[in-house]
Amino acid sequence: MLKKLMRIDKKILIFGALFAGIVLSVLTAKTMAYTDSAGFCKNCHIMTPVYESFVDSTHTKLSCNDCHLPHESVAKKLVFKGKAGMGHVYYNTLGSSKIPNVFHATENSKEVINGNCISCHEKTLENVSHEAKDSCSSCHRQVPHGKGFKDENYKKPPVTGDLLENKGGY
Amino acid sequence: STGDKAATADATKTTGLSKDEISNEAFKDLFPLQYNSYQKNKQDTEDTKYSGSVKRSKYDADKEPYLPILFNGYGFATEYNEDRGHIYANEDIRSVKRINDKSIGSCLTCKSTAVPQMIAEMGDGYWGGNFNTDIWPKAESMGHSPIGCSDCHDPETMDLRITRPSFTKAMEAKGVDMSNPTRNEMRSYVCAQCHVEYHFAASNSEVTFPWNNGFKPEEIYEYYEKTAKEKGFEKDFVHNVSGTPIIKAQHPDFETHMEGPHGKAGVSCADCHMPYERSDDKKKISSHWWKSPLKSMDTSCGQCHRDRELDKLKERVIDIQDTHMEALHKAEDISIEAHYYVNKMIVSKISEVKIKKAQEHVRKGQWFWDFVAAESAAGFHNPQGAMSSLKTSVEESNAAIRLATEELVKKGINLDELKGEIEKAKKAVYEEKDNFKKKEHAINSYFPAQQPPPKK
Amino acid sequence: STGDKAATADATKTTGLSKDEISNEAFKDLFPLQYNSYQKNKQDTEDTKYSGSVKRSKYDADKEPYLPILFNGYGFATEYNEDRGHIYANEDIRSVKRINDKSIGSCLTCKSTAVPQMIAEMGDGYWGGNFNTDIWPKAESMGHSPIGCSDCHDPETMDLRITRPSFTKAMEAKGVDMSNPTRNEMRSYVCAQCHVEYHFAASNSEVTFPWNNGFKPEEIYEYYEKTAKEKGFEKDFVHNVSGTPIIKAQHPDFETHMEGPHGKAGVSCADCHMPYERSDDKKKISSHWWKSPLKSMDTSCGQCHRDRELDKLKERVIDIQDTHMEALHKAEDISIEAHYYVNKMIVSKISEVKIKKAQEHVRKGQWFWDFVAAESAAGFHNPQGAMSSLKTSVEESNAAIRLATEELVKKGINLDELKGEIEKAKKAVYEEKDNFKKKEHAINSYFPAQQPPPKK
Ligand code: HEC
Ligand code: HEC
Ligand code: HEC
Ligand code: HEC
Ligand code: HEC
Ligand code: HEC
Ligand code: HEC
Ligand code: HEC
Ligand code: HEC
Ligand code: HEC
Ligand code: HEC
Ligand code: HEC
Ligand code: HEC
Ligand code: HEC
Ligand SMILES: [Ca+2]
Ligand SMILES: [Ca+2]
Repeated sequence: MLKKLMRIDKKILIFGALFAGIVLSVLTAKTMAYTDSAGFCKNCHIMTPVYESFVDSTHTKLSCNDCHLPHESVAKKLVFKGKAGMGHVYYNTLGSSKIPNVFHATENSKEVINGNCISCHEKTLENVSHEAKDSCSSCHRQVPHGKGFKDENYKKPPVTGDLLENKGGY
Repeated sequence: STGDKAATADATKTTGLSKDEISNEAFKDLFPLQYNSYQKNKQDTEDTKYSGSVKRSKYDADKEPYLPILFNGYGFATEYNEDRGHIYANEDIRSVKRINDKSIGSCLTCKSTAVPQMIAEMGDGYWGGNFNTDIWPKAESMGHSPIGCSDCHDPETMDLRITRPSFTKAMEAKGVDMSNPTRNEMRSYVCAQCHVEYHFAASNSEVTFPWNNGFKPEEIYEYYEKTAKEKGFEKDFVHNVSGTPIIKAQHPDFETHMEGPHGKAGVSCADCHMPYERSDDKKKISSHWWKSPLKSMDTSCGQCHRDRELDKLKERVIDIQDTHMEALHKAEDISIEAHYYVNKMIVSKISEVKIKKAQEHVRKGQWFWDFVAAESAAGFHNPQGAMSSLKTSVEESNAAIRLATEELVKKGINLDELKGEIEKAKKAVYEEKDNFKKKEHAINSYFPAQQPPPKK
Repeated sequence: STGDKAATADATKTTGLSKDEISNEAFKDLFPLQYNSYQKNKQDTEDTKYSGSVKRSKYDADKEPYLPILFNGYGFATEYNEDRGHIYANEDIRSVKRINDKSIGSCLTCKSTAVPQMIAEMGDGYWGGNFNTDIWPKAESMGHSPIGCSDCHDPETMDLRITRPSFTKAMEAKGVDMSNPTRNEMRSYVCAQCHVEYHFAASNSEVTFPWNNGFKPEEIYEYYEKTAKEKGFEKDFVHNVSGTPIIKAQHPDFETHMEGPHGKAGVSCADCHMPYERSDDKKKISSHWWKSPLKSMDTSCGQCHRDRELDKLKERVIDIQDTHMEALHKAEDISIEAHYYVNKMIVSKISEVKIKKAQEHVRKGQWFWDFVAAESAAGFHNPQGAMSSLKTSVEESNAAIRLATEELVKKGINLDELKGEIEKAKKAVYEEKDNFKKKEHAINSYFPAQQPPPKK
């Protein structure tokens, strides 16, 4: 990642500014909560599909980062958040041509998420060795993004003019 | 959600294009992303294990080398190629030797953007018109494109639409309410205008889809045996080896998909064949490069099968296809035997009644493997259903052979000689290098041609 | 992961039970939830469309009424019932008429918790011991349970474990490293000790699984034709109608599952057949009530297929099963014909060489449908694979009939009469009300018995 950044010169300033903004915003508890929330994450239109599948799930009341950041210690959380945030912002400013078509959680992410499932659901897990597979999502494939990209709109007749309106922009 | 946005969008907003626009180039500036994506259909250099976009003969040794026997007496024994990008549709139909001086307008139905207007203007004059002298020149003069934007989109609103009336008619005959299809359905329906089994109606040569009883091969066969016959259509051709009146199956992709695991789960053609992909400026579009999804597994499959390693998933597809193709070749083999056994019955002057009965089994045997062979996904669109069709094929071809065996042995015919001659004919077809000559080796002095001479 | 938690748990903590504990009741107080769940295996009052837990004959008209013909000459033509809960295993093996005075210890292998210790103590004396006089009384005196906790769990640690050495041996012969199976694998392996195809080794009657070449029916058939024959095992019985040496297939659930869509995706038996469920006090356990998952779709399927309407998903399962069962019955029918044709060859004194050749096809034809019929999920565990096996069966049975037809007609036999007699025999079997007498109608004066008289 750093190597990639070094090769970029002109746009590095913009990127730096954005990144600094995020680091700064971490300073207050309020922005901290904000940058954990679904509202913040969905700012990025790229996050729209996961946001939509999330609000349609049993976990809507949570923040994205209840799952996506480690919670064992504040320090660990911040380091992870900083790294991940830098990635997302980098892609959206300088590296947009490298944004993947389909997102997949990184190995790191997966580990963090799984840890969070366990810590919330400790009670459920107490009596049963509820860990038959590598991760919770091998069975709970649809928690909370797994309903696929086909939301309710696909089940209704198409809206006239929709394709013209969205002639490139999902 | 995006749907709500659109619902409130100004319904009168339009492209500014004429409602009769049929040239792809007219859409270029308005929709550069989709237009550029469409241009990728030109790529025809990479094959997958069983499909892909390289134009090469289906008779190749690693594909289906015995088709010139199995379709003997029909155009498909003369030239039949792997399909490729939509952009080639016009070029390919112009060059293929299946088109001759008697070919009709109906053949253009799924190739050119001029067709909907021609149907509207000419009616039956379009379906039955002469392809070479009338229909093609007219389409060219109209400035048509090969399968293009206007085939699936309303040029004014870009809404998906059905432009081939045969589809709507057939769905209604099947009992499907076509007044208000969902968006999800439309994402398959636009494809189902063309990627379906058809025949030309006896009365007016209109392209007709045989779905009254359902989409399964046995349901469609029943349609041909009853409904179509009642309307005067009983065959596509008379088989030159066995004299059997044959129904040729053509690309029943939609029918097969609808009965398979994905179709039943509500997955649409566009989900796999037009996956959302990011274009340069971050925006996602629907890919307009229709091709094998095995070349785009990340976007085509990964969006739904996030939890699976795509390499493994691909292995699974190949597994399914290997199992399928092996069974297909076996079924074709038995069908070939059946044709030759019946040829021998005719030569040996077995009773008409017995020959007719054997031919009925041959006809059915051929239908059930051809339905599967003509389908484009080497079994993937419906693994169990395709295999079930092959099983039925094997039953029917064997029924013909059993019947023939009984009668031939009664007449004292030496079956070992017959079997030897079948192997010889197959070998001759296989080894002929010139694809256009292959079909000639399927018949010989031992197995004389059974096709009635063409009507003048 | 929670795995770490477990890893750091006091490794020396044990149940306090003896490592040789084989009585389910000993586990009751320590694991009341699982024990109570296990007791539900007693429920045997509800059937699904093709399976379920009601003890009734497989010969019932809505199941497979012609099995008394197809297994004629073997115990499976005398009594064969729908399987039910694990808790009935001992009761059912005691009462079934397939057990006679010559039955051996090996038959108890998958029924009683006493078996692992008996194998360890008695070695070959267990496998080949007399079931009625020695093995069963000994198991009873040891205080055994029907399929119980100790079959799958180490009584001291409750770790899953393999207790039937045949399984480990066979997996190693297949080339699978068995030193360190994953937890996910163990959730299928414990079942694969029993829910698999087996035969009794010729040398010492040991229960043996035929997996050297793989899990597919054609790979297992190859094992029987080569490896097993080399070791002196060539058949389970001689068929009483056709005189064919037959390999009987038994419950290849594991083999079928592993080659199917779920097995290939890493889904385990326990995922569907032992889903986590909430017990009264809100605690969650693995269900220990092994039954049709169609009775618990919410927990069995819903965990993974949350995005699908379970009603629709169930319809899809029934769809798959309907297609499967129709094909199975067709394949059985052709196999019956093949047996009778060969009977007629024998009666008509056709040459030994031809009869042998026809029998080879009959043997293969029977194997490929029986492998599928013996499997327990009516096709669901591997829809395409099962159908492919049926297709092969149809090919082979027909090959036998074609051969027979040729020879019989040469001898001037009237095939119409033969066909009529086959229908009569089938009807007689079908209409006989007494299940134990059905098999007697499969042979008659027209079709005399072909089984060699039993050795004294
Ligand atoms: C209840 C836990 C949970 C919540 C809340 C949650 N996620 Fe996720 N997220 C997951 C899981 C589980 C995965 C898949 C991990 C895997 O592939 O194993 C995932 C994956 C992702 C991915 C990768 C793409 C994919 O689908 O695999 C993105 C992007 C993402 N989440 C964004 C978000 C955003 C944005 C929010 C809030 C709007 C959010 N998540 C809320 C659990 C959660
Ligand atoms: C500035 C735009 C933007 C914002 C805001 C944003 N993301 Fe992302 N996110 C991206 C991009 C671009 C990617 C793809 C890059 C990649 O795969 O790493 C991505 C990928 C991901 C992934 C998958 C890769 C991984 O790290 O596992 C997850 C999970 C994710 N985002 C979660 C979140 C969460 C949670 C939030 C809110 C805290 C969030 N995103 C906010 C742009 C954004
Ligand atoms: C911050 C706490 C938290 C985290 C992290 C969390 N959950 Fe939950 N989960 C909840 C709550 C609260 C509910 C109850 C929601 C309800 O029933 O409305 C719930 C409900 C569930 C349910 C039952 C409802 C359903 O959808 O089937 C499942 C299963 C589940 N979670 C799995 C997971 C998995 C898997 C993960 C990790 C990917 C996870 N949870 C992460 C808090 C959490
Ligand atoms: C082998 C499959 C499997 C795995 C792996 C799995 N679960 Fe579950 N889980 C289930 C099943 C089945 C149910 C439904 C049980 C029910 O409804 O009674 C369930 C239910 C749940 C529920 C909701 C019901 C409740 O009791 O609250 C939660 C929460 C849950 N699981 C969390 C997890 C977490 C966290 C993990 C990872 C540690 C996980 N699961 C791993 C199969 C699995
Ligand atoms: C109902 C729509 C439809 C009709 C009518 C139709 N086709 Fe096609 N054609 C297709 C589709 C879909 C494909 C691509 C799928 C395939 O090749 O299996 C195709 C492919 C082709 C190809 C390229 C591959 C090949 O077969 O060599 C040629 C050439 C062709 N058609 C010629 C014809 C001719 C000649 C006729 C009239 C006898 C005809 N088509 C009638 C839909 C149709
Ligand atoms: C064979 C059918 C077909 C053809 C030909 C076709 N499209 Fe599409 N197009 C679709 C489908 C299907 C969608 C997805 C619609 C939906 O999801 O509702 C689509 C979507 C679109 C959209 C909406 C945005 C997007 O990318 O999803 C635009 C704009 C578009 N097409 C333009 C064009 C243009 C320009 C052409 C000609 C170069 C063209 N299309 C040719 C089938 C087609
Ligand atoms: C107007 C008729 C028509 C429509 C509508 C149509 N197709 Fe086609 N399609 C064809 C023909 C004809 C060909 C073969 C062209 C050739 O080989 O010359 C073809 C070829 C293809 C191929 C093979 C490409 C290759 O590289 O081998 C795919 C995949 C395909 N179509 C998918 C679709 C999908 C998906 C849709 C709907 C979104 C669709 N088609 C709509 C007529 C059509
Ligand atoms: C779940 C994914 C999926 C869906 C849905 C699907 N297909 Fe396919 N399709 C495939 C795969 C995989 C192949 C095999 C490609 C290969 O062998 O390279 C294929 C092959 C094809 C081909 C031949 C492509 C080539 O390279 O020659 C055509 C044409 C086609 N499909 C049309 C359709 C149509 C029309 C529909 C809807 C009625 C449809 N497909 C639905 C996955 C899908
Ligand atoms: C829009 C969603 C979607 C897309 C896109 C999709 N699938 Fe599926 N797939 C499903 C569903 C739904 C099922 C049925 C099982 C289930 O409910 O999980 C399924 C089942 C399967 C199965 C098991 C069935 C069988 O016959 O063995 C395979 C394999 C598979 N998909 C492969 C693919 C491949 C390869 C692609 C891309 C070419 C693909 N899928 C694209 C949704 C999808
Ligand atoms: C390798 C393990 C194994 C061996 C050895 C074995 N069985 Fe079974 N048996 C099973 C399984 C698994 C089932 C349940 C599945 C089924 O019935 O298809 C079963 C079911 C049964 C049933 C109940 C259903 C029915 O068939 O009526 C009886 C009785 C039975 N076996 C008797 C026997 C006899 C007698 C022998 C010895 C000839 C024997 N078993 C050898 C595993 C085995
Ligand atoms: C046929 C095999 C089998 C039998 C018999 C069996 N179990 Fe289990 N048991 C399992 C499997 C599989 C698991 C899940 C283990 C895993 O996920 O690693 C399990 C899990 C358990 C667990 C862990 C908690 C849970 O519910 O997942 C306990 C405790 C347990 N069994 C007790 C018993 C008792 C007590 C008996 C006898 C009444 C018994 N088992 C009989 C296969 C069996
Ligand atoms: C020690 C041998 C053995 C083991 C281990 C075993 N089974 Fe069985 N199973 C049997 C026998 C025997 C029967 C039939 C009992 C009868 O009908 O009397 C049976 C019956 C069944 C049935 C049918 C129940 C019904 O209601 O029809 C299911 C389902 C089943 N087993 C699943 C499993 C699963 C899943 C596992 C592993 C977790 C497993 N079995 C492990 C021997 C075994
Ligand atoms: C994906 C889910 C799934 C998996 C995994 C699975 N099965 Fe099944 N099984 C089923 C279904 C569905 C049926 C059909 C039940 C019916 O028809 O009522 C079935 C039926 C059975 C039956 C007969 C049940 C009865 O009611 O008579 C047995 C025994 C069985 N399976 C054993 C196994 C074994 C052993 C494994 C692992 C090697 C396994 N199954 C894996 C879903 C599964
Ligand atoms: C532990 C996860 C898991 C469980 C439990 C499970 N499935 Fe599946 N199922 C899968 C996977 C993985 C696939 C393959 C396609 C995919 O990747 O989505 C699949 C595919 C399927 C398919 C499509 C394949 C085909 O042959 O048509 C059907 C239908 C299906 N499952 C039904 C069921 C039913 C019914 C049950 C319960 C009896 C069940 N599944 C239980 C994970 C599971
Ligand atoms: Ca192609
Ligand atoms: Ca049962």
